[in-house]
Amino acid sequence: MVTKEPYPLYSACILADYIADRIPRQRVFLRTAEDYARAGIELMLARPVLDWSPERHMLYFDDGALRYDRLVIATGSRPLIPPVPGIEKDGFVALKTLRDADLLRMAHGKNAVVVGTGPVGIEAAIALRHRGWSVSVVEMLDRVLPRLFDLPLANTLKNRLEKRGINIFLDEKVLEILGGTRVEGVQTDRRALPADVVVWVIGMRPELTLLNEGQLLLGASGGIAVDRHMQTTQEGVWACGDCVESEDLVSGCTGLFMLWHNARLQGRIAGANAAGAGKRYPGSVNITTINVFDEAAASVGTLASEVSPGERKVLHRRSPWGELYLVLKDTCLMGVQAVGRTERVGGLIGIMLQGKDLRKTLVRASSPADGPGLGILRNVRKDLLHLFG
Amino acid sequence: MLGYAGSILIVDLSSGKIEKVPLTEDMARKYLGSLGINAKLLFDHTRAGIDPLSAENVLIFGAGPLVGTLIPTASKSDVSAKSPLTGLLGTTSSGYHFGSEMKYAGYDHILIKGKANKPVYLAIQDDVVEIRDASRLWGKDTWQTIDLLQEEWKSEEIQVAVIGQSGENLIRFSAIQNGKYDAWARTGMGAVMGSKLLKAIVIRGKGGIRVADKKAFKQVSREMRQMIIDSPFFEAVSKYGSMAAAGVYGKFGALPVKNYQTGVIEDWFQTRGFKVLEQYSDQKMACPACPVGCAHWAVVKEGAYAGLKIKGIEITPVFEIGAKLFVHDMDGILQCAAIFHRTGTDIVSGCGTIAMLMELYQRGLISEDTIGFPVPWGDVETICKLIRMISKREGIGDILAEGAKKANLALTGNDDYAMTIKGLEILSFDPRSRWSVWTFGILTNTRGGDNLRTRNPVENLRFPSLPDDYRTEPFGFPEEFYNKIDMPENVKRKIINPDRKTTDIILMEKWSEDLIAIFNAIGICTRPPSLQAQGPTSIARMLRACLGWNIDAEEVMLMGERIWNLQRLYNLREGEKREDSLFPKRFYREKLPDGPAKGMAIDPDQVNQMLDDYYEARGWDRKTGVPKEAKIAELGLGDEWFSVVLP
Amino acid sequence: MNGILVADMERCTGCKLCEIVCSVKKEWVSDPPRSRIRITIQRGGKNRLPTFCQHCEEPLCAAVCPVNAVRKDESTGLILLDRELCVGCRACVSACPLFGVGFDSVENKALRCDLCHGDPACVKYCEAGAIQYVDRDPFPTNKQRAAAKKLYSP
Amino acid sequence: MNKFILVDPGKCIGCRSCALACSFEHDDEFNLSLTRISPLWMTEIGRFIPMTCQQCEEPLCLDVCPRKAISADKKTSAIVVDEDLCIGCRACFLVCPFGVPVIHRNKGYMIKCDLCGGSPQCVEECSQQALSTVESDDAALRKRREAAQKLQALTEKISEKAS
Amino acid sequence: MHMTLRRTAAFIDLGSVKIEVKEIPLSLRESYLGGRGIDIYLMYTMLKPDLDPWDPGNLLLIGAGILSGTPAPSAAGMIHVGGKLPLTGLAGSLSMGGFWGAELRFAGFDHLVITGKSSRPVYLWVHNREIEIRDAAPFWNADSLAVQDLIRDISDEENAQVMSVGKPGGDRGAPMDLRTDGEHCREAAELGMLMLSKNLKAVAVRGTLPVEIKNPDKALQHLAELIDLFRLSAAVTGISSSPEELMRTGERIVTLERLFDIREGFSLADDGLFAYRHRRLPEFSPLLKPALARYNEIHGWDMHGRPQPDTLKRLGLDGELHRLL
Repeated sequence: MVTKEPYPLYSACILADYIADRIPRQRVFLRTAEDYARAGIELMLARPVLDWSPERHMLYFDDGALRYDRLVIATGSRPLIPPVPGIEKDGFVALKTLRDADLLRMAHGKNAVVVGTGPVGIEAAIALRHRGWSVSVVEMLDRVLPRLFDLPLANTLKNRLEKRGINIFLDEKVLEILGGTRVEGVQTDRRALPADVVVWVIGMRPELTLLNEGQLLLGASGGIAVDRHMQTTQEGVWACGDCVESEDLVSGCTGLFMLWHNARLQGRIAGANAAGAGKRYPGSVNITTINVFDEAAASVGTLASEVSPGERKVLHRRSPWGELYLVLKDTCLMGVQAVGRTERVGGLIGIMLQGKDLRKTLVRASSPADGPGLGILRNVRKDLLHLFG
Repeated sequence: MLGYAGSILIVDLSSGKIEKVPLTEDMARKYLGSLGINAKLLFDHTRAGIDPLSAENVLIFGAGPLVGTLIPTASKSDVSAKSPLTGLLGTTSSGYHFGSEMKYAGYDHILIKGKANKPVYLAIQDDVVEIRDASRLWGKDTWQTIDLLQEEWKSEEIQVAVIGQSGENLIRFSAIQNGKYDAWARTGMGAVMGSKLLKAIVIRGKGGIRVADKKAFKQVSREMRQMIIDSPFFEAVSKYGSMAAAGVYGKFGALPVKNYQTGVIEDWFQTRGFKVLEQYSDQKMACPACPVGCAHWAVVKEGAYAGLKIKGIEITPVFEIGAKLFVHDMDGILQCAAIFHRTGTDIVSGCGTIAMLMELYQRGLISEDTIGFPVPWGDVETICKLIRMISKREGIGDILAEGAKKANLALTGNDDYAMTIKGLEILSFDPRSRWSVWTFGILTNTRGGDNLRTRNPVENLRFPSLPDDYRTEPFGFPEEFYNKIDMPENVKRKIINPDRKTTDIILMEKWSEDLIAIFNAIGICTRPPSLQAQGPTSIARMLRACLGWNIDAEEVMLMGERIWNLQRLYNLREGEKREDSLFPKRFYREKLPDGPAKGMAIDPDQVNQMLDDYYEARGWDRKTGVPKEAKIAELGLGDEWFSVVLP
Repeated sequence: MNGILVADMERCTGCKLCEIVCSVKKEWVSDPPRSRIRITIQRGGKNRLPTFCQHCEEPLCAAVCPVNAVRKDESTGLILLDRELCVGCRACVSACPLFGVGFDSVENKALRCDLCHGDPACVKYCEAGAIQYVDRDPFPTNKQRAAAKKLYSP
Repeated sequence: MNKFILVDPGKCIGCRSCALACSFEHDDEFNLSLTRISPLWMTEIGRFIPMTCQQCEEPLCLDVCPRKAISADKKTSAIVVDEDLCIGCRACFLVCPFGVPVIHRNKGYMIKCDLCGGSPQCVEECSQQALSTVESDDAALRKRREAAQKLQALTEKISEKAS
Repeated sequence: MHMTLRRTAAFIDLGSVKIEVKEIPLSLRESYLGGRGIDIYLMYTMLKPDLDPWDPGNLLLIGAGILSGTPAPSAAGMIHVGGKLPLTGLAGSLSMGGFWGAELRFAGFDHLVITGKSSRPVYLWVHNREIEIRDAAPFWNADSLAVQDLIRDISDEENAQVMSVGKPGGDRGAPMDLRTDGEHCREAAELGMLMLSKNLKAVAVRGTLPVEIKNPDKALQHLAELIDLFRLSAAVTGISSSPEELMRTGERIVTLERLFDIREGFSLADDGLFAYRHRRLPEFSPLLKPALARYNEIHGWDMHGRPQPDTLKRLGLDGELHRLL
C-alpha cells in the first residue's frame, strides 16, 4: 500500500473531535502499523507517486519505481482552493489531513474564520468555538450546509450556531487573505474580518494529479468512471473512494458522493475484485449526519431545490424537540431532512428506494409489512394527504 | 475431500475427551466407507475376546461417501460393534436422514469409546459437540425421548439415534431407534449403547457436501433414477413396499408359522397380504433422493388400537408378528410393532424369542406358573406384555432377554426350539420350502442368521425352488432382461447357465455378498428395484463423478470382496467356527407338515457339501473357512489376517 | 446456539413492559428512552412494532461509524458496540433503516441490543410471547410449519 | 401473471430430491441449510408438504425491504434478491406469511426460490410429479379440473353403491 | 435512615394559575401507599365537609400507583382518578389502564391535585417536571379521541398520553367518557363532569425521565417468579412492609372512603348506600339486608355501616387526621 500520508489509516470524520480536544490524538487512528504487518500488507508511507505508466504497469516515485500486476487507485480528494491572494500565508489551513488538524489543534489566537459551510466546515467551527475561539463563518450561498439541507432546516441550524456565538455571514465571497507572513484577517466583498487562523473548506475535488491526460476515462462530474465492479477503463486497474464517480441509489443520477461509508464499501469491493472475486457495488445511499452542539441533524436523498418546481411538494413539521422536512415529487418521497430525532431519516430510506405512490400506501389500512418507516409517514398522514390534494 | 465429510468423530465417554480425526484418503480408497471403515475401525480399536457389554467395546456409526447427495436412495448409515447377542461382528444399517445429517455436520463416522458414569446423550451441532446430561431421559421410551429432545432443541429437524428401556437394561437383542419408526435393529447394538450409559445421539448439521464433477454427477444421478424406475420390480415395490413379496411366500407355503412349525396360513393373503395395505395408508414415505418410496404412513382408524399412527407396514413385522407369532389382524401387528419401536427392541429377535417361549408353552414343556400367565399363539395383549417385561427384565423377561438360544437352554436344557444361527434369530421364510441364494445366505452371512446381506439381485419369485436341487435356483427371466444385468460377461455366463433357466447358488452367493457389501459401504439401498438396477459399472460411474477417483467395475467388486473378507477375519478372530454354520435342528429333523413343499426337510450332507464348495469359491480353506494366503495377498488384508492366524 | 430476536407483530399488545424491563436490567432504572427495544405505535393504534437491532449480516451502522466502534463478532454474528470508542455522533442512529439503534442522551453514547449475552430479559418478561429468541439461521423455521398447517390441513 | 411452483402434497413422498437439487444448483453443494424449498413432515396432517416461495403478486417482502434488494425479475416474473443490495436485516423474515426467506449462512444475503431462471431444478428432479411450474391463472384452472374429477369419481362410487 | 425514593405531588390551582410541587412524606406513603390511598387521604383532609361538589374548591385527584412505570406485571400504567362526585357527593374513585400512570411518573410526578376553576377552557400539558396550562378552546367540543390526536399533533409526541373528557352534553346532563390512549376508557360520567366543572378539557402528559427502582435485581427476579406481589413492591419502592401491613393499608383506605361518605351525610338507612355506591344492584331488594349486615360485620362496622371505634383505633383513624401534605 503506497500513500503520501505519513500515517497509517486514520478517520477523517473524527478530526473535528480531535481539534475540539474531546478525544486524544491516538484515538484518531483506525489501524496501527502492526495491523498492516499482521494482514501481510507492505505499508509504504510518505511515498507520493509522481507518475504512472499503465502500459508498463509501473508507478514512479522521486527515488524509485514500483511494478504492479493489479492496481487499486484510492487517492481520495483534495481541497478546492481557487487563486485567492494570500493563501500562502501561515495560519491559512485547508482542513483535509491529520497534519492540518494538528495545525488547528496547536494554533493560538482569538479569532478564527471558517470559509465554507459543508459538514467539515461546520464541525471545525464548532470545535474551535468549543476551545474558546471566537469564530466567524463565511458562505457564498444563501444557507449553511447547502448540499444537505434546504432553507428552512438550514436556518434552524444557523440560529442554533449563532445562539452558541458563531457569527455566520451568508451570500458573501472571500476576496483576499490579509496580513503579512501570518494571517491577520480576511477581506470579503462586504467586510473585513480579523483572523489569526483561516480554515478553508469550500469543497473537495477528486485527487487526480497522478493521472496524465486520457489515461483513464473520467465521468461528467470529474471523478474516475468505474463499472459496478469498480473497474476503470484500464485493464487490471480498479478505483474507489472520493476520487470515483458513483450512482446515487435514490435519485439514480451519477456524481461525486464523497462519504466515509461509500469509500469503505467501495474499497472492500475494489480490493476483493482486484484479488479475483466477483463482488459488485450496488450504488451509494448518501446519508449524512452532523452534530450541531449535541443536537443531531441528518439528511438523505434529493433537496427540494433540486426538484422541478412543478412536481415539488414539501412537508415541514416543527415541534418542540426537532423538525422533519420531507421532499416529495408528486406522491413519491425523494428526500428527508431531520433535526433532533434523526432515526426517522434512516427509517424512510426504504420508502424512498421503493419509490411507491404514497397516496395509495397511506390510504390503505396499516399492514405488518409496513415496517418502521411507514409509521413515521402515518403519523403525519393528515398533512401528507392534504398536500397531495 | 469430495463426497466424504472428511473426518471421524471419536468420543471417549469415560474421559469426556472429544476428538475430530481426519479420514485419510488411503483408508477411504481401501475400505470405501460405512460398513467397510466401520469394520476396520472395530478391528483396530478392540482386542479379541472382549466382553461386548464392557467399556472396551466401541460403538461406531458410519455413513457412506454417497450419502447426503442426490444419488437415488443414498442414505444408509451403518452401526457396528462387537455383538452382545452373537459375540461376533455386530452390524446393522438404517436409512432415512441420520446418515445425511451426520455428513452435513461434518462426520463420516462417529466412534464412541469407554463408558459414562451417569446417563448422558451426545449433542452434535456441526463443530460443537457436547456430552449432555440425560438423567431426565433415562427410563423413558424412545418416542417420549424424541419428543423431549425435539422440545429441548426447539426443532423437529434434528436427527436422533436413541435407545429405549431394552437398551438401558442391556437386552441382548435391543435396537438403536433411528427416529421413531426405523431402527438399527439387529445384533443388539442397543445393548452396547446402553452399556455405555449413552441414551441418545442428537445431530444437526448445516454443512454441505461437494462432488468432483457437477455435470457428470447430475447426469449419473438422473440415469440411476431412471434405471431404478425401469426395473421390473419398481412397480410392485413402489406401490406396496416390501409387502409386495408377502403374498408370494404365502403361495410357496414358506411362512414361519408358529416358530416354523408349519409354512401355511389359509387366509394369509386376505388378512396379511399386500392388499391390506390400501385400507391403512395412502401416504408413501421415502429415503433421501429415492424414487421408490417403499414405506407407508399407516393410521389405525378404528378398533382397539384406533388412533395409532406409525410408519411401516413392512414385510418384517408382518412375517414375524403375523406369521411367526400367528397374530391374525393388521391392527394387532401394528400395535406390537409400535411397542417394539417404543421399547427399542429388534422385532426379529424379539419374535424369535417369544415364539420359542410360546412353543414351549404349547408343548407343555414349561408350566404356566413359571411364566405367570398363559401365552397362547396370536394374543396381542400377551405379546405386548411380554415385550415390556423383556425390556424391563421383569420375571420371565429376564431369561428371555438373553436371546432365544440361551433362554431355551435356561428353560429346557436344550435349544431345539430356538430358531437361531450363530445366536442370531433367523428372519422370515422357511428354508425347507424355498431353497435359494437367500436361504443358503443365512448360513454364510457374517452377522449370523440373517439374509439382508446375502440376497440374489435377480431372484425370480414366480417359480418355486426345485424340490431336491440344492445347487441351483430358478432364473427364467427373458433374454432382454438377461442382457441388461450389470455383470461382467465371463462372470455372468458362469453364474446363470446359458439356457437362462437356473442360477448357480454358490457363485451367485459370492457375487451378491460382495455386491451388497459395496451397496452398504457407499450407503445405497438393497431393496429389489435398487439392488437389481445398480451394479459394479454404475457404481464405478457414481464414484468417479462423486469422488473424482478413477475406478472401474473391476476394482469396485474387489473392494466388495475385501470388505466381506475383513468381516470374515473379524469373526474368525472372535472365535467363529465352521460348526456354528448350522441351520436350527428343526429344519433337518422335521419334515414340513403341509403346503406345496410338504414332506421337505434339509439334508445336512448336501448343505455341508455346499459349504465346502462355497469356501472353495471364496478362496478360503475348504474345511475351516479361513481365507488362504493367496486371497489375503490379493485383497491386501495382511495385518488383519496375521492377528487371526497367529494370535 | 447463536440466537437473534424476532418480533411477532400480531401478538404484540403494546404493553411496553419490555422497554421498562430492558432499561431496568441494563441501566438499573426504569427509563424507556434508554431501553434497547422500542415499541413504535402507529396512529390508529392497531399496528404495534417492536424495533431493536436485527444484527444484520452486512450492517450499515458499522459502515458509517467514523471510529469503528461498531463491529461484527465473528463467532456469534452479533453486531456489538464498543462504548469507550463511541463518540456519540449518531451516524449509526440515522443510518439504520429499522430503528435498531437507540441513543443514550445521558452518556451521549449509542444504545445497541446485545441480547443480554444469550438470555434476553425482554423475551423472559413478554407475557404475550411477541418477542422470541430463536436460532440465527433456523433450518425450516416453525413459521413454515405453521403456514403449512394453515394451508394444507384437510 | 407470476409463474410459481405448484405443490401437490398428496404426491410428495419426502425424498428431499428437490431440496438437494436446489442447493446443488445454486451453491454447487448438497446442503439443506442453503436450500430454498424444504419438504416438511406434518404428523398431524400425515403429509409431506414442500414449502417454498409462492411468488406473490404483491410480495410483502418486496414492500418491507429497506434496501429495495427484492424485485420481480422481468424475464421469469420470479421474485429475486439482489445479492449486493441485501444487508441481511431479516425484515422480510417477519412479514413473509410462509416463513420462506432464509439467510445464506456463508454469504450473508437472503436466499429464496428464483425459479432457477425459468427452469426450476426441483421440478425436474421430483420423481413423483409433486411439483410443477404453472402460471397462476392456469393453476386455478388445474385445481378446478382436479376438483371436478374428484367429484365425478365420488358420484360414480355413490351410483355403484346404489345399484 | 435508608435512602427511600422520592415521590412528588403537584398542586395545581386553575383559578389562581399557581402550581406548587411538594414531596409526599414517607410516613404518608407507608400508610396509604399511592394512587387511590393517597387520593382518599387528600380528599378526606383537604375537603371541608358538606362542600358543594360543583364548588371550584372541589378536588380533581389523579394519582399513579406505586408500581406504575416499574417492572411490575400490567401495572405499567394504572392510574386512579378521584374527587367528590358532583351528583352524589360521595368519594369518587376510578382506576384505568393504559400508559397514563407510567407516563406521569416518567414526567417526574406521582400525583396531580387540581383545584379551582379556570376562567377559560384549558388543558394541562405535563412534560418532564414542568406543567403548563394551555388553551383548550379550539377543541372544547371535540370528543375525547380527537382531543388525543390533536394534542399529539401539537406536541408532535407520539407517546404523549392524554386523558380527556368527551363531548359535553350541556352543563349537567349527558355522560362523558374519560379516555386514554384510545383503548382504555371508563364510563366516568361524574368525574368527567367534575373536570368540566373546572373548565378543564384534558390532562396530557409526556415524560422521558427515569423512575428509580430500589433494588433492580430483586425486582426483576420477583417479576419473573410472579408469585409474591408484596416482595416485588418492596423491591421496587423500598417500602418493605409485610403482607399483613399491606392488607391493613387496603382496609384503611376502604374505611377512610366510608368515613368520607358518612361525613357527607349519607347512611345505610337512607337509600342503600352500598347498592348505589357500587351501582351493581339497580334496586334495593330485601334479599340484600342479611348480606349487607354480614358485609358490615366483616368490615368491623356497626349495623348502620358506621366504622366501630375499635376498628378506627386498629387502623389509626381514631384521632384527628391532620394534614401531612
